[in-house]
Amino acid sequence: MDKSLTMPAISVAAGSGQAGSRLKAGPQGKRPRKTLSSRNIIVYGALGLAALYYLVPLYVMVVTSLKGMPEIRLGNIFSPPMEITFEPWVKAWAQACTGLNCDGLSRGFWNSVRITVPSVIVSIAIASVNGYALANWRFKGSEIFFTILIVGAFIPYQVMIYPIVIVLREMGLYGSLYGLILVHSIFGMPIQTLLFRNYFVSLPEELFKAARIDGAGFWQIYFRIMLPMSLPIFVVSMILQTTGIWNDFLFGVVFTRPDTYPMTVQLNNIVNSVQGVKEYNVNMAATLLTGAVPLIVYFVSGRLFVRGIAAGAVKG
Amino acid sequence: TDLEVTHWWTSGGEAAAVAELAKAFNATGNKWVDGAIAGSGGTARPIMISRITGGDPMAATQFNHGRQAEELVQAGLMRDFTDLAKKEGWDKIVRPAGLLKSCTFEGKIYCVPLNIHSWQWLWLSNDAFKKAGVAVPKNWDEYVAAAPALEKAGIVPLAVGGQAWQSTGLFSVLTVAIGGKEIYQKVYGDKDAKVAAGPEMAKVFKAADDARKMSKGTNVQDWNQATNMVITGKAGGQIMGDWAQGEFQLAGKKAGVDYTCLPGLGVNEVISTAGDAFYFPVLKDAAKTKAQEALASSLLDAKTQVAFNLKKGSLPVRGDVDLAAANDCMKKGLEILAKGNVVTSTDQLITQDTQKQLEDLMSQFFANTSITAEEAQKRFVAIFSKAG
Amino acid sequence: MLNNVSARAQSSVSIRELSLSFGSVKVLENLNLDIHDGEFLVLLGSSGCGKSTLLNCIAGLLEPTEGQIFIKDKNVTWEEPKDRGIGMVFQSYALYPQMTVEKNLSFGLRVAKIPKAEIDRRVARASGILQIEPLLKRKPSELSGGQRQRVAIGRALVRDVDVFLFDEPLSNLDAKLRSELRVEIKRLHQALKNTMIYVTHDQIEALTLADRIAIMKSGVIQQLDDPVTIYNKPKNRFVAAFIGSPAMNFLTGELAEEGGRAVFRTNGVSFALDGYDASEPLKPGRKVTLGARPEHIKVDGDITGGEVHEAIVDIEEPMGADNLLWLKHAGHVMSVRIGGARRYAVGAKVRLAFDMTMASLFDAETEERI
Amino acid sequence: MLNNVSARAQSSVSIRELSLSFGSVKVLENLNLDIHDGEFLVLLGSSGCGKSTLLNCIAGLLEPTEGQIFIKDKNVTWEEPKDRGIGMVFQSYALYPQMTVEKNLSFGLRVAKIPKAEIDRRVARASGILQIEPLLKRKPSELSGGQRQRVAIGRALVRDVDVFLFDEPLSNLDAKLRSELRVEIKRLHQALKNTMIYVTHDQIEALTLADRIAIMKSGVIQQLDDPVTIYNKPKNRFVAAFIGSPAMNFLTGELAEEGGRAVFRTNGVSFALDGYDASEPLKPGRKVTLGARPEHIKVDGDITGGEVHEAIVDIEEPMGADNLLWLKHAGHVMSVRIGGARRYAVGAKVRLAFDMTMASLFDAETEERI
Amino acid sequence: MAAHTQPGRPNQLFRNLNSKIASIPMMLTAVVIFLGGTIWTVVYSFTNSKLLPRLSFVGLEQYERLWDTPRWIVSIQNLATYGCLSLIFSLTIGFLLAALMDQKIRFENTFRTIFLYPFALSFIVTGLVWQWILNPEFGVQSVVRSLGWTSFTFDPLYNSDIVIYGILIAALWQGTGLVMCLMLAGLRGIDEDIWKAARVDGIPMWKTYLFIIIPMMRPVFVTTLVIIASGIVRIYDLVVAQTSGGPGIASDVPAKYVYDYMFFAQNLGQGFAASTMMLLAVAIIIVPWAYLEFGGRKRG
Ligand SMILES: Nc1ncnc2c1ncn2[C@@H]1O[C@H](COP(=O)(O)OP(=O)(O)OP(=O)(O)O)[C@@H](O)[C@H]1O
Ligand SMILES: Nc1ncnc2c1ncn2[C@@H]1O[C@H](COP(=O)(O)OP(=O)(O)OP(=O)(O)O)[C@@H](O)[C@H]1O
Ligand SMILES: [Mg+2]
Ligand SMILES: [Mg+2]
Repeated sequence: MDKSLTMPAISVAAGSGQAGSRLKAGPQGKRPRKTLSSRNIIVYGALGLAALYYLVPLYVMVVTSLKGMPEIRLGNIFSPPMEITFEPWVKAWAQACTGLNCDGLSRGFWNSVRITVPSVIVSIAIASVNGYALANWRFKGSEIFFTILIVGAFIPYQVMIYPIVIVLREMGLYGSLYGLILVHSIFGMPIQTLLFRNYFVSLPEELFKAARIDGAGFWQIYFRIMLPMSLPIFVVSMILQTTGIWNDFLFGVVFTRPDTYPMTVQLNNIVNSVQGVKEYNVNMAATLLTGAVPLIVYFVSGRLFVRGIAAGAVKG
Repeated sequence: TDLEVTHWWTSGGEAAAVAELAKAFNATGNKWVDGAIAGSGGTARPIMISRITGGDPMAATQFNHGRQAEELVQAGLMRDFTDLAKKEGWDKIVRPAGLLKSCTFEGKIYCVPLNIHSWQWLWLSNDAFKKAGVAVPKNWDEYVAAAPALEKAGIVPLAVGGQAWQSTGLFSVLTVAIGGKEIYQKVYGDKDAKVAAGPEMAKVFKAADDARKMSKGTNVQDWNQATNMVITGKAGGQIMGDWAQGEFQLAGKKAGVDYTCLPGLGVNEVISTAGDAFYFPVLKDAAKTKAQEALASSLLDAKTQVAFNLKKGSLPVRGDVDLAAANDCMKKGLEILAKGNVVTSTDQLITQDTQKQLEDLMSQFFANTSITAEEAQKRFVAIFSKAG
Repeated sequence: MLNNVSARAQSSVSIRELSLSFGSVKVLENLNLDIHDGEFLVLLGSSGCGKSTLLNCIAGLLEPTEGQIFIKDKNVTWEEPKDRGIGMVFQSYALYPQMTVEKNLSFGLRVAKIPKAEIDRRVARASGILQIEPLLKRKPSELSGGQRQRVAIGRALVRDVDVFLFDEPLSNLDAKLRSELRVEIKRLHQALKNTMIYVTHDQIEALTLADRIAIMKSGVIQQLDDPVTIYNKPKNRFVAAFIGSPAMNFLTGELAEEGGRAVFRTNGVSFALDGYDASEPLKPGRKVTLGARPEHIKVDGDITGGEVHEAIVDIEEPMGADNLLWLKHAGHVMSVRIGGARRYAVGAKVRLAFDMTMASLFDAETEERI
Repeated sequence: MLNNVSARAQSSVSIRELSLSFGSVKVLENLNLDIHDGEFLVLLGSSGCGKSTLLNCIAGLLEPTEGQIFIKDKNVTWEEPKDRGIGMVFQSYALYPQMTVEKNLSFGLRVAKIPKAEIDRRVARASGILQIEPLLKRKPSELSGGQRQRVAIGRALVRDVDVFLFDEPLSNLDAKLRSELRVEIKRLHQALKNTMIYVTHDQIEALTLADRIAIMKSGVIQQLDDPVTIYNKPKNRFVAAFIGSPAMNFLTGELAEEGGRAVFRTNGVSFALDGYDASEPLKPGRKVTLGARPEHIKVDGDITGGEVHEAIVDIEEPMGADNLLWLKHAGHVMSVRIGGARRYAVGAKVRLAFDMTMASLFDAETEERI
Repeated sequence: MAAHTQPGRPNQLFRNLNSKIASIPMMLTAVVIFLGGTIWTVVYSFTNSKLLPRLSFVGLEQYERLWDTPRWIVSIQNLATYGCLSLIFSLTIGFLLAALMDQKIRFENTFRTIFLYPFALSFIVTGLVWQWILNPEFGVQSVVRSLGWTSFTFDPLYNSDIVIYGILIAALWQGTGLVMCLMLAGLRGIDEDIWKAARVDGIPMWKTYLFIIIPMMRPVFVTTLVIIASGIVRIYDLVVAQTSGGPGIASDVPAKYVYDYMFFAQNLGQGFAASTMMLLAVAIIIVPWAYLEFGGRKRG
């Protein structure tokens, strides 16, 4: 560091006049830092490398989806498209065939919306009430149920298909939208309940006591006191459920019928219905289209997500 | 009436063939609602079974001939078509008779056979051999001999897709071709562990080892991608069922000119009679139940049979239809069929459970060169000694 | 335990044989307590002694394991909190963060479906008393700590109840605000005259506010008396040590007789016990602890009588209005409070004398006052 | 700002023209401060005034925007904290939770590669001084609050440094422990004689511990003086109100002349200012505030001289050793401190007189002391 | 206190009734689905059910066969390898990224979004993309080769020995963002004073992280561990999408074995036996922990 450069003129003046300043010669103020300090190089270098690893697949997807098939066969996957074509996107959205149906993903999109919206609402509603009961209104045995629930989070979904099929059949809900909503609520319950429980536990208990003295009952406290305070955790939970349910394939395919197949099933059909060569560009476009909704959700509300996680999720 | 039909025919040729079925059914005034599930029977079957057992069945669904739907029939979930069969005289038109037999359970008929598929085909790319400077082989041994030349020309000698059923099917083809009809019948049919462990089978495993070496570098998953390698000359050949023909056709290739087909690998001209059949779950809705019958008859209709099988590349289940439009390869198949050189397909002989175990063995064998042919045979024997 | 049965008739809150355990931990055990109508009772005790637990039992927020609770002679042991006729104020204010002050105040009333006009009247009255009218439209996050606590008190006020429960309402405030609000609560009690039960571990609050103080230690009430008695005649050593700041000085020694007078002897030095108000004969040889508050030890010019000893200044702690001297004498260090203007150097010699009329003697074994 | 340049030579810590802003928020501005060798300096101020920020600047944990910091006459403005020769104790203890007390004490030394024997010596010494030897093998979670704070002090102690920085070290402790540890810190300072800078917002701590107190308000030092001066001659109204508990009474009014004597007149009542030690002439008509501490207002028997007025008891707050009377007079309410044994009924009439030698007058505009 | 009529303790069943009613969905799910489903599975694992569940018991036959099956052994080994590596790398990478993000850097939001977005994508999508990138004919290998290193080989998905690492790369890409988020939240929750104390003590940054901060973040690590571990045990979609368990059976995992045998091989009994083994392993690890974490402890 060249001191003569970093010392402002004022310190020179300090030597001449008593009134000017009480500063002595030597370092003052902020320590000068090079923008290219080794620390910065390491930090930003590492972050940059990591970012590259995370971004490359997205780049490949986008680039590939904009290329024509001949170009894909020739070039490498990282080269930018020589000729941008939106054909694959159109095809993926509206023309790709599965069996006899050649309307691409478009049909699945609305099915996915129809499945995701009520499933998210119902599962969050159930989980938040559960979490609230577990945090504030414990009763004998509530922890045992909760423990079972948490262990349930580790059970592979495939294992549970048969029992669930039987249960839904007995309830007469098999194949209906209600059945699917129920399934999503069930499998979202462990993690969601855990999130809500931890969040409600972290709220001051005295608030709950005050409301009880004010005469509010179970539901009044939930709706009028707890709910308005739970925005962060609702955001987290909503994001997790939306992406989880939107991305679900297994339940979507097992518990619906072809006319209500969600987008992921269409995607699987498009990607796996190989007609001659694999149309990678169409596959990538379809993939991007399918992932668009959760991606947008994350891009828009990622900040809230992190804040919400900090607000309640990490507390054991 | 709208009938939902589920199946796993999603490749180009298959889809075109299904369109024929739909056309024929729609002509009866009903509507075919297509429920295709991509990704082969492995993905599709659990879904179909879940829906049938879950009480929300489709109107009709594809299964392979054989033992796949046995228990559903047993459980009374499938519709009995004996009456319709009698009326339309299916026993007279369906050929070979074994096909209808595998639809029969306790004397009642529960499915409609749709086509005959045979596994025993070797598809060779004429272009590839030209490029490698060797003659198109006439049988398996010539083919193995030509492999080094193909390799030198940068061509994969034998395309084998990564999916397990492909290598398993390939092995059964080798068994019939190298081992012969009796050995095949003893091993797959009678589950004779001694034969399975015998020298004849060892030869088959030796051939499988060759096939494994020849297939190195395929790097594709789906069967039709492998077929595509043959079509484009990237691979010398592929052992695959006659459904591969649909792909050649769709690509505008001509049998004998662009590609060569060798039934029974050119060694033992025998074909197995596997195939697809449609099952009809029991429905509550009367109108749909009625429409199921319309669908069943339309499937066996002579015109449908021709149109469908031409597109699919398989053989019709009716002996009385005119297949003038068939190409060389198909005609070869018809001839063999007419000669009665048939074996029962593995689907009918072994359970899905055994099939899956075989697949595990074969896919591992083809993927992993550290497993020797002897080792594989030992495990093969173990599977059959327990198979039911 | 401490009150006779006749008091029950006029008592506002009665606790009978109350026990409470969390799992295997017994927090309260066989606790009895009668609180008179209009009384200001302070529960004082160190952290974790069960004060809040007791208060929560009274409020109905915790279920007792055993025992009964009466409010206004009605057995409320199993009543819901809202039906007990109580209002409660919490340390953390516990205001509903998403509601305005007005909504906070009226929430309970709205839940109870009280007519709009009545709600408005009560809110107006409470906010008038607490002078929070200008804040009614604000949210809690826009208020200062003192204002928040005032709103919290208001929330109890609008409930129009007979018994107010306070759980360390001033602990989260800084010293200045604390003393301000303390005065306000005292005024409030003088104006409303309802029963108040007030939990704190701040003895200044206890002494200034209470009609009676209940001093608790691990779930047991040690002494229940008016502040003056508690301060001057502590029942046992725990109470004596707990109350008073700077704390009472304790000298361990034994009783003796010298020249016909009872004396307290420690490390070879004797202090005459003339004027000590003993509740039992002072038998020589008994091991005892002498307790003397810093303001009851006189030094130099303040000495008006009694035996004079000489001590050395160890540390001096000037606290503005007062000055706290730590004196070394006879192997003991004791603190003495003198006027803020009088200063001593460390190491200086001073004369000291005990005011035995204000001192306390405790049995060394039982720690009870003699 | 307050000290002349000549003091610089013997100063242990010097702060020159220090400014610090967080973004656009200026927290400290042109702050100057010289702390003598071995001095115990207390930084006192309300929450958010920048005390911690200043301390963190000295420690090197925050970078000043402008200005310089000298420790032992070495410019350390750009030094790393570890190289400044300071030790620091935090309010939250900031112990490393998973290490034993011994590890906590020695971790910094081990990282600095100090020989094992030396580490042991220092840990033994520090734990000896603080009497935490029995705790050495425990983890922080197994310690009480007071013990934790002792360990935190120990961690600063083992560093063998010249300057100790304390950031509200006792705020998280209860009143009793606080006063105990206060005495210990005072003893520690007397024993070690190194420079200590101590941040607090508790005035009792400030008054008892400090050699000098710097009172801060929004980043500016209001007064830097020894405790007695701060208490008795506050530079301005802020300092006067901030120091002293119960707080000083303020009466707004104006100066006047009556019969040749300067008087303070409020609401039609006059108080003679005889004996008031003014720094400038008391011009009649000037709007002023009269400040009198509760112990400097005498009632009834205590009155030794001065003008006597009559007042009415509004509230009485007995605090054990003392009794605080709130008296109404001339439209003001003022608090008066009397002995704990003297009691008054609410509404009783009392006579009161101001001790003007101890009072303060502030200009109503500038709020500076006159 | 006989003088007072003691109104009896109200019926315990009706205390807190609303809470119990509101918890019915949770209780039903826990008992009927998770507990009932598990018991059902275990019971049927002792039968020789084929396509449909049938109560014809065959004792331990299914288990004997299970442990005789090379594919099951491979699955277990794969899961163990994948699980260990995935745990180690997720936690390490997640923590390192969080630590870097915690250095008061610029563009923090941008970086966070970049690291987190893969989490929004399903395993199916993740598997497809990485299959594509790792494809030796189009992907990394061919690109590097076209740059001149013609002998460069990087084909994890087509090499039995390293295929599990190929899956790991994709799994880490998808999951570390969330771990980073959790860790970051944990780091932000650590008392500033600890950092200051460490700086005053002269402890270098990396040592502070290693010896002080990480041990303090135990609760965060536990939460993260639960999330990662439950994902590991259940891994299925990714393998299917990326390799279908291939080449051969080299990248097989237990969940896939279960699925294949239940639905493809139509041997429910075998599938249930494999499920039961998985559940058993989960139970041994999780139940004691879950009980300690949520069962025994009181509020907060
Ligand atoms: N929910 C609970 N489960 C188990 N123990 C508890 C519970 N609540 C309180 N305790 C224990 O009961 C005892 C008394 O707690 P309580 O809150 O009544 O103390 P306190 O006197 O109010 O203390 P503080 O002054 O700190 O508020 C403590 O030892 C505490 O650990
Ligand atoms: N990192 C920061 N960014 C922005 N503002 C800050 C930051 N740290 C402190 N401040 C602000 O600087 C001011 C001084 O804060 P500081 O912590 O020094 O106060 P303090 O006197 O120590 O208060 P307390 O007694 O509450 O500890 C406060 O107004 C605070 O809001
Ligand atoms: Mg409490
Ligand atoms: Mg601070």
